[in-house]
Amino acid sequence: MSEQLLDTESIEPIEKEPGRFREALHQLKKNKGAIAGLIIIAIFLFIAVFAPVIAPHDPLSQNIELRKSAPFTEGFLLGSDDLGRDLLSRIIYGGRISMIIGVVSVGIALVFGILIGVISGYYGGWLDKIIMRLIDIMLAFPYVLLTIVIVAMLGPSLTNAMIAIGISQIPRYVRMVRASVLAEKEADYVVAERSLGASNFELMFRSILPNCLAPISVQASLGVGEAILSSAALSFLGLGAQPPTPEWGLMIASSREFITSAWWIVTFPGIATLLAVLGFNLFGDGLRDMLDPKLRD
Amino acid sequence: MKKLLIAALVLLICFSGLVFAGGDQEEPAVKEKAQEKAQEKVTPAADDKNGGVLVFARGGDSVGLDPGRETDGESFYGCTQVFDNIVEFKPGTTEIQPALAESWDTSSDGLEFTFHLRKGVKFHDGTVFNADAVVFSLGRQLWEDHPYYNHGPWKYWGGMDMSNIVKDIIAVDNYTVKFVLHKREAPFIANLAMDFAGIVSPTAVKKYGTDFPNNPVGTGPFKFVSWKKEDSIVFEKNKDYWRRPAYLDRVILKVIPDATARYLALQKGEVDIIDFPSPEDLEEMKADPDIKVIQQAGLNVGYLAFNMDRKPFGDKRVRQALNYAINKDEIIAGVYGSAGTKAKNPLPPTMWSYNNDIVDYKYDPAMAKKLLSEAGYPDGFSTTLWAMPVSRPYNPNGRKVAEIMQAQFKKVGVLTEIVSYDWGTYLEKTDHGEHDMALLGWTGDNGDPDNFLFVLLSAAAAEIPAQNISFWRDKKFNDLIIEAKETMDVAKRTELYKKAQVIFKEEAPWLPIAHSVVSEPMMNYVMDFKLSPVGKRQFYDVWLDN
Amino acid sequence: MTEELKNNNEILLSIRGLEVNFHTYRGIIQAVRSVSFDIKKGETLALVGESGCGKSVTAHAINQLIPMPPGKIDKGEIFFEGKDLLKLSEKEIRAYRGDKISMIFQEPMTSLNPVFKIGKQIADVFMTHHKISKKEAWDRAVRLLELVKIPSPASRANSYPHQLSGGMRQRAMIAMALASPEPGLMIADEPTTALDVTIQAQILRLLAELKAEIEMSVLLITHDMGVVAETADRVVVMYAGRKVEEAEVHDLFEHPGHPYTLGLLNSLPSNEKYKGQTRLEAITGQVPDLLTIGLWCPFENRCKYAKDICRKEFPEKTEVEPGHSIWCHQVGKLD
Amino acid sequence: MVRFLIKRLSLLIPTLLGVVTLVFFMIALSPGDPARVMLGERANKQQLETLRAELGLDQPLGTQYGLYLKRMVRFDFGKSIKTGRPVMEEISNLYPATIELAFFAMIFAATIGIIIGVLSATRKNTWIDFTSMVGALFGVSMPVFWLALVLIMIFSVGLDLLPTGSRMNVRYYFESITNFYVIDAIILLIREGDPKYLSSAVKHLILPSVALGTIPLAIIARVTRSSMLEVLTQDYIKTARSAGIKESRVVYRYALKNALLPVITIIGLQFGLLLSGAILTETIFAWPGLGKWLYHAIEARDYPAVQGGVIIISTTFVLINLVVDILYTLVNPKIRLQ
Repeated sequence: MSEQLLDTESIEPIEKEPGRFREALHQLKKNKGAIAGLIIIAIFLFIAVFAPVIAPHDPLSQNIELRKSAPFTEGFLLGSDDLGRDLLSRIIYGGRISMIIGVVSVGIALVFGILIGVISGYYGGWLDKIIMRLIDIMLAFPYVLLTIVIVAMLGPSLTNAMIAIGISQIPRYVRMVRASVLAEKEADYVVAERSLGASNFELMFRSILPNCLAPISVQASLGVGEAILSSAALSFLGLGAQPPTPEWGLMIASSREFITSAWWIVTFPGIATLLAVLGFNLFGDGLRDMLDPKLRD
Repeated sequence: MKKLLIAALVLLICFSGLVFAGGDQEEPAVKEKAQEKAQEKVTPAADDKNGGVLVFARGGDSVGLDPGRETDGESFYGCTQVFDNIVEFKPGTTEIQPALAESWDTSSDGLEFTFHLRKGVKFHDGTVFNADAVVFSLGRQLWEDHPYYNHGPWKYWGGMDMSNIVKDIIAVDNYTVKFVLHKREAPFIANLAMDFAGIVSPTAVKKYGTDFPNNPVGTGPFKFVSWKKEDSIVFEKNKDYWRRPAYLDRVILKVIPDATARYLALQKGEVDIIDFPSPEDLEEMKADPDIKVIQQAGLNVGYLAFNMDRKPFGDKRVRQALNYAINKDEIIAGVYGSAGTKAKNPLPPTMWSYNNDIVDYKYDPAMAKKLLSEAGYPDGFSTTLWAMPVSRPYNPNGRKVAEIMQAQFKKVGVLTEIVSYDWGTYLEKTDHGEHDMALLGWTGDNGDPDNFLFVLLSAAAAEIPAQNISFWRDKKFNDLIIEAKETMDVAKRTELYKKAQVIFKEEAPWLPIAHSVVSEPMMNYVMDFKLSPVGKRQFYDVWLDN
Repeated sequence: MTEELKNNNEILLSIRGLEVNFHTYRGIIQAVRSVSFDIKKGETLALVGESGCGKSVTAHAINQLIPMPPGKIDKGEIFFEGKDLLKLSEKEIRAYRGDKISMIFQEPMTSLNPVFKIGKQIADVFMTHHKISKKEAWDRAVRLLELVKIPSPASRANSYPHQLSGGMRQRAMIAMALASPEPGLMIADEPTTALDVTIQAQILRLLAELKAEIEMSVLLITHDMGVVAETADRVVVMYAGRKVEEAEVHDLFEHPGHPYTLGLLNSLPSNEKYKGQTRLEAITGQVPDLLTIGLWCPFENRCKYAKDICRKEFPEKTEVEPGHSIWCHQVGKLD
Repeated sequence: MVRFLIKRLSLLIPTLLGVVTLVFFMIALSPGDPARVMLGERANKQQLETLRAELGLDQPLGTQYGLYLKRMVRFDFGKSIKTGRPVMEEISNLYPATIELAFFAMIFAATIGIIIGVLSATRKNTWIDFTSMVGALFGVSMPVFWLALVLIMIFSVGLDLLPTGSRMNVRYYFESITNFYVIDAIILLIREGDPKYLSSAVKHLILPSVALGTIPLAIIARVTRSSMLEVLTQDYIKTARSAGIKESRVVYRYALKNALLPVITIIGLQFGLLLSGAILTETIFAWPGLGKWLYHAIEARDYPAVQGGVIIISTTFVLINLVVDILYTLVNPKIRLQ
């Protein structure tokens, strides 16, 4: 609904503007996507935290005789994998690992991304130029290969995979933060605060940064989904999680050959990955619609 | 703008329309052949086997097609079609039989071998096969001053340590070649049957130079036609082959990296034979009426090596205890399926001098615990278990084997952490002894026991970068295999190798796991394909029956 | 009522008891509350009031360009040449838009499509309403640009909006609004607000000339009393969604009846009573929130003459003189 | 415009130089030695030394890097350690296959993506909007290798409509001219009038393009939707509507042309990602592309091959973005005529 029609400038709010939080909550209710996303994320968080309690079996205990038993056979709600381990428990523990992967790698990307972005945007000059060249190089570098090369350097393991994914996601945050810092830097309130003696640090992190939080939070939530997929791809190539860790990507990768003989071993982790990533993307999308005034109802 | 969108949509629709209207029937080679043969009589007469195109689907592309230069099996699949050796393995066995050399005789001191070459044989480029070609093909790998020495590196020649074995190669006359050795080497003849000793056309090497690996010219049953990298290599029948020409008109080596995708392609008849099927699909394949699976015990062994230079693996009781702790049946069932047999010796059962009266360590966790406490580890110890990241002929899934072993070791108190690196790093670290326990294996090259016992377990092989990754240096064992290396009498060598295997069982530097059975699923109409223990894929005798 | 309108062909547009509400998540905003007025053929009616008084919404209700939802025309009729536009289907009302009822907007910078040539956009309007060839539509467009006095119209037609000045763009938009053989009503929504004074005068003079050439009525929406004085024939004053006064332009300026109109005129610097004075008189207080507005006179909280009656109900219409009516309980009692 | 081009091209060189240096030292510093990989289990001491010497791997890193740069200047990207063939020759065999797959995946992704984006924008918050956006999100959230296998299972093995993989029916023997099979097939169609090559080439492209195209499709749909929503609130849309122009014309001509500007940038970016991101699709569909080859090169620590591959992909990536920027200025007159 366009603003022009309503001459909104005339409807000055009479009583105090409703609290920002209540406002955001209200917006959230309006946005079906964000709610659905939030629910899915909440479920996965719950599963991740209470994995030991929920999981019917120990995800690592093998039972070769009962290998590849179909779903809903006694004891195995979703069937067992090729070493006779309970698929449901492995998916539940896998959820915990994927959550950690998503949060840690996006965390790395956010911290460094924002830091570099703010500094490069705020100070500008030759520092900015160098950083931008570096970012161009990392962006020109094919994303998948960047993670592979980093993991090749650090050696294949889950933590190294997280670091690699984190590093390869840094450029997008740097670019985004730098763009909004450049825009905000010239804003009047910044000039005003500077004239009141605010230090560079305060200006950068207390006044300018909060204004760029909207796009960052959207990108972060989409980034978590992407991180989970990237770690699955790395495991598929043998560079991510190492056996016997029940990480979804590794579960799919190592059971690819059963797609004909025991379809469930590949399919259920696939669906789990799909849902988790979908949850974050839905929430991310909903967040964007909410925070972008033009798209607001 | 809308026009652009509609145009793109139309593009998509007309493509799919075209696809289903197009004249392309994906029918397999057989039908094409059927139209040709329709009018001929029913029972396949001799010449009736001729004709047809065979598509062989494999996991990876060849690196190069110069037999001397490469080491990967995929390259040798290509070289086998194009090149012959002076001597060769009898198809399906490891016995040696004459090929380009009709006969040969050995000097009394065993240091000279004289080969009498076949006459009237031509290379694919029409040039004559003679002694000079033999001297050229092997000499370029021996003499550093040879004009084509730098076209190497000649990896396999080095791998078999041939420079320390062969002193000189002389063309006595146009059809006689004499090899002079430094020392007596029993497996020497078998080495000459290996791929790296394939006879290349000197004229072609001079013509193509470093591009020869892309344009191989030999005397073999098939001529090289074309190579689309990472996709397919095409060979066609060599009509004037010195033996009966091959039946097939054409052989295509097709790359399909994913084992499941290979099986799906076979099911749809897009390909005729697939290599390295995934063990999981074997049962289903055997059940499929249109598909037959030819199997043969592989000349290979997959093992877990204990690094004896590291505590506690120096103590024999610990190594024996770990042997008792593993239930090999579970590993075979979980990983190899019907494509694997339990291993007890370092040699595969199909190898001559295999000592079958050795009794394997049975699965006995109680005994394992007893031995461990005797050795001073009543409640076990923790260590690392290295698993190779890639699928190998002797072990289709290293990581899964490690997972099963981890669970079984845990039952006797031995806690293991599974460690893995990419293939290059894994090999480098294991042969520098950075591991505690590591999974590895070996595929035989020339069908000679020395190729297993000396190469993998000799004291010489324990120098870093070691192939003996147990770093097992046992004087008695070592003396036996060196003596066997130098006697020519097969019966004497068998006796020595059997004694060596007894010592191996007692000292247990390894935990032998399995010999994988090589399985080759193919369509029913593919006839007379034989698997070769040394891993060759020969299509010379193959013909298509429909 | 409609028979009288049909035969009286003098009235082009007649709005009867129009009510427009916006159902937003914070409640219902009563933007327009039972507003009625007529526009005769060839007449320029000015709809005046502070921003947010509902003048723009009223205008957009005529060619139904209010986005529905959240907007909704709850009551009222809009007769155009005797036909009630609110009863028409989407397809039928679209036939009116750009043909009989055209519109120009306030912000010339953004009201023209940046990626299409000016000539193309105008020709498009021609082709929408009449089956004519592209070539002919282009020629007509160039002629229209000439009509609105844009120098070298042929080359201007080939250029893009960002290559023109604000004034030029406003002229182009006027040309687009005239791109139909018999323009009935042009709705000008604050056409000069975004322009500086000199350009403003040129545009107003252009509108006057066009009106003379083509028998066209204009509904001028503005908050600038100066513009009203210069171009309007009749004036309707609106406040907080309500019509508070309607009069010929001279009567309104000579003897305004409604306290709000009085306040508006008093706050004009050009008003002769300010000779020598420095401070301008402003109307104290604020416009009531349309969410919680009641049925009483909306101006009561800012009206010097407000009495109890004003706080209870909305005053009836009193016709002070022919054509000059006021909605106020204290008519005539203002000192 | 020319000045703009020169500036962008001049930026290209430092970026690529940076990429080369980054790759060289990252691979060089990572453990694992190419000679080992080549020799596999059978490497012994003496043999490793000779091989490393022959490949020049025993020289200090500095000299290797210097030597490498010197050759780079003469466009000699060196020889692949694994095959001993010039790296450029290896890449030129595989590059067309990767480009062809990425191109068709992009046509699929862009066409369907834009249509979904526009539909859901014009019917905001209706069930169409919600299902298409969630559907698009499914595309992004699905692991590619899993989708690829499922597609094969259904369309190839199940319905027997499409082949399981590779670029052309392996039994068709034809001299590839440009190594872009669709183009070659069209040439053959013209020359020999035989449609089977084209039909086979297209049939082999469908499943891989769909599998590879799902992620870009989802992203394009979402970007189109938000861009359309923003454009539809602009004043010139209101002007067009007030001029009585048909709603479909307003949406598909007036709004879409403006909305597509940011979408073009995204399409350029996504196309670049497809060049190297297709490792998994190439593996499962037996597609002889650059992605899979490059991954194996990294695994085999084959520096020259990795560098050659990464340079080609990065250069293409940067050139595509340059083309996109130029296209952007062409479409958007405001920037073009500055």
